Amino acid sequence: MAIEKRRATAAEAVAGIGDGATVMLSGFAGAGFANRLVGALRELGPRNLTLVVNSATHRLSNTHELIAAGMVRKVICSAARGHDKSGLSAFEELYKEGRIELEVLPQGTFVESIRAAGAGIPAYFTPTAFGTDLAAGKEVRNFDGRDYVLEKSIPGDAALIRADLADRWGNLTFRHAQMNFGPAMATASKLVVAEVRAFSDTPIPPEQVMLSGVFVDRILVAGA
Amino acid sequence: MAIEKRRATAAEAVAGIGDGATVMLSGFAGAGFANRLVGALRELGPRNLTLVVNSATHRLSNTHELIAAGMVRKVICSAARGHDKSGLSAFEELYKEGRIELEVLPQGTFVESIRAAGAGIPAYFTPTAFGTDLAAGKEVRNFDGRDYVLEKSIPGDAALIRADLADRWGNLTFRHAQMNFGPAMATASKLVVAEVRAFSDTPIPPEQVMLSGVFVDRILVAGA
Amino acid sequence: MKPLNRLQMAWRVGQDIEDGTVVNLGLGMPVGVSDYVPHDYDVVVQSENGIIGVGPLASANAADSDLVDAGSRKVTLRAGATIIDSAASFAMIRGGHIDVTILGAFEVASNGDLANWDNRIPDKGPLVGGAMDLAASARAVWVMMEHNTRKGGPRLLEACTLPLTAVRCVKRVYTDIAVLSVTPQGFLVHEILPGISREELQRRTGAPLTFAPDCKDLVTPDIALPEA
Amino acid sequence: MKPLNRLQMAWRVGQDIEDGTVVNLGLGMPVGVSDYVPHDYDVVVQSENGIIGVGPLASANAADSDLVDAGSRKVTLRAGATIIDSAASFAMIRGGHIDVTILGAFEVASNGDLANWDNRIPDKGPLVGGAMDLAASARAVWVMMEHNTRKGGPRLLEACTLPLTAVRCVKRVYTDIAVLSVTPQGFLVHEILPGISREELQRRTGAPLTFAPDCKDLVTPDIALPEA
Repeated sequence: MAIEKRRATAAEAVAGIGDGATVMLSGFAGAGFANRLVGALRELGPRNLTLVVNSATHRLSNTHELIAAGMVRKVICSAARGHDKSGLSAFEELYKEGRIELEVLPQGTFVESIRAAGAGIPAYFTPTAFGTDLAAGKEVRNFDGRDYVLEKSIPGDAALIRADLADRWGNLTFRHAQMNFGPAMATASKLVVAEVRAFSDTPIPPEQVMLSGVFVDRILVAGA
Repeated sequence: MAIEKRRATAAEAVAGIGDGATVMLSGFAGAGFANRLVGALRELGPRNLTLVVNSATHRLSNTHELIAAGMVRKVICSAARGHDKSGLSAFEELYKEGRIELEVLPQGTFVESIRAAGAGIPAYFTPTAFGTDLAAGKEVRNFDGRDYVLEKSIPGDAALIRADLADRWGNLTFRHAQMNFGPAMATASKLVVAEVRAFSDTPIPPEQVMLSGVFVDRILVAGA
Repeated sequence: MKPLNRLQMAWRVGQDIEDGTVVNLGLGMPVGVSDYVPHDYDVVVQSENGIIGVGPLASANAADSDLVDAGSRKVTLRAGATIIDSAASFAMIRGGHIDVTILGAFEVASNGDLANWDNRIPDKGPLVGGAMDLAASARAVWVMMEHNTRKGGPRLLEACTLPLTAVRCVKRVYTDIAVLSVTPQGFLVHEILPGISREELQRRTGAPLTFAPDCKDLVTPDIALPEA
Repeated sequence: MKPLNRLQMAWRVGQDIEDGTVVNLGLGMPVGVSDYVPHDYDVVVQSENGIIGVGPLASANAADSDLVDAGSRKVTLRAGATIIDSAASFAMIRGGHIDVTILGAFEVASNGDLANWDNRIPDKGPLVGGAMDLAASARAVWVMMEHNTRKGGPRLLEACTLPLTAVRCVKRVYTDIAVLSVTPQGFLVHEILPGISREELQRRTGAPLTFAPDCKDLVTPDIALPEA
């Protein structure tokens, strides 16, 4: 029986993501959002989600739709500020009212903690944020004369990531800066769904694969 | 003034590696040894080196020549056993006599500690080696019911790595399993020298680069 | 009946590999297992030097000294393969992405402790390689080893006497005369070589055995070892 | 003379970028610096979303929504560029592989403390991005900011009043009226805009200033801002 990770519909691709899940969403600076899958997750409608996403508010991502729909209990991110001059983002409205939890991390800590979860490392020391409000309450230790903060890994129940090309083993390529958080999130989550531009009927050549299919469970071919 | 990282001779490529340096050597299982550079290092002849190399004794690497020449004070590795049935390796002879120091690490810890040094992480927790002799004296901590060992990063003064193709920015590609420890060692060392099969006069296409030239200081074109 | 030879042991383990899984095969006997996985299965063989999707050994004229597995064998790549660096490879291992690792061993204890890296040969340097990472973090650790030492002593013990590779990690043990699992109550026997009684198996084992209700004969095809 | 506009500030910083270095340019004013690096220099511009070797902005017909920098600007790649994932990009940053990062700021203290991420706008969510990683780990942190707030208050202080980004990290400050470095003895002035006296500069600064023996005029070409 051959491995075949393609799913026919976005609904099938996100099936099983349930209430209380920690869901990771790729994308940064306008590239790499799996918006088709995010839309399907909104249709599915699980509640009390924790989102792990670089920005709670990026205008080109559909993250805000999950938040506006009241499906999100908590956001772990490095940016939670809307750029819309005309008002507050969906996140900010709920945040102002104390109806959504927020954990802000420096972007490097955010992604290293995700990578750590995928790499079997429960905690690590980093120089980032030492002496700042974002290190408040965290353990500090000095190594060779410099102070570091202990940070914990961030594991996910599901990751919805965007890529360019997939083959039936789930191997992926990424276009340009589309890559960003996708590979790390894929290693850190139990269920990994990739929304791709196109499917390759032949195996992606070994040296062109950017993320091994070992980390990918389901593929949705969504076009450009 | 254009960046040009090529060096004309192996001697120029390793120049400046001095007494007491910590030198990382890539290579595993027969692939990825920078033997031309290792030979040049032996000619250069610095003393009291600490070698960071997966195997102290692999028959296809020239690591043993540095050890036999008495240049090495300490080896950090995951394998220090010769396979030569006819006798002991150069390392084992010195080890038996107590004339060389040895630090053995599980291979995953070995390379994660190198990666950590290159990534600004001074220490991290790993499940590997918990409850074994290789964790003796190391800090142990429980996270979510499982026990982990605290491991420290391993920075290098120099790394001698083998790759396939280089361009003038120092961007590299690797052939097959030649890659192994090279990328991590390159991020962890102050002076990084790559011995390559061939030089590309045009930039290596962005999506084919396997290690950014940001991590590479010198290139020796050594042929196949 | 004769105890299984190493190829028959590999065959027996191969029957338990599931389709679609990611497996890592230790040096020595375990690498032989991939020859006995059903041909229509998509099994991804990971080698800790970074190959994700090891194929059969390379023919002499296709052998490439850069395309080797962690045991320095010249191999091929399977369709769908890729190659990553060692840091990424061990991140994959330590992160729990390997479904099954099959390792050789000197000793296994009834609580699942594994000793497979240091058999205390005088003067020889230590060699741990990736064994500790695999044993600590693969989702399942299966051991493949002869039931007894060359001198006839037990390798399945109440507590290991040799330095440990990892604690409480072994789930199954395939020997030349039995198939066992490690349970909270200790070793549970699932299959015994015909001709060996439960009493004899117990005598040759250094820890108490329990026998599964459906315990059956350990049967494999005849597979001849290659001429030396 | 008029204070420098943001393009003149970028020009001034650009004069101090050395050939062959790896630089990261913060959002806002700092990204403009790359326009003023000598054309024959090989400077690698790193963007924390993973681009190693950002080139000029893309023309309208070459713009690609997947080829963006950390500020969502559609860019091109320079010769010798490559793209890595975010975990690798921040490993590069945190590992000390960025020679210089140029950041905007709200406040800089005379011990080098930097505050550039939280200016306490009511109701707005926090936004830290990669600033803390860059400030903590780039080999050199240079700040580019107006010397005073819109209300005329000082941004160069004995101690920051806003939440810190990193401690003791800033090496140089380029403002619209001066160029300063941060030394163990506090702010040292290297250049002052002609027409501003040392006394006036001190009045507009919230920490004691020392003047370098070779302190000179801050002079840039005329560079007009684009029409709004």
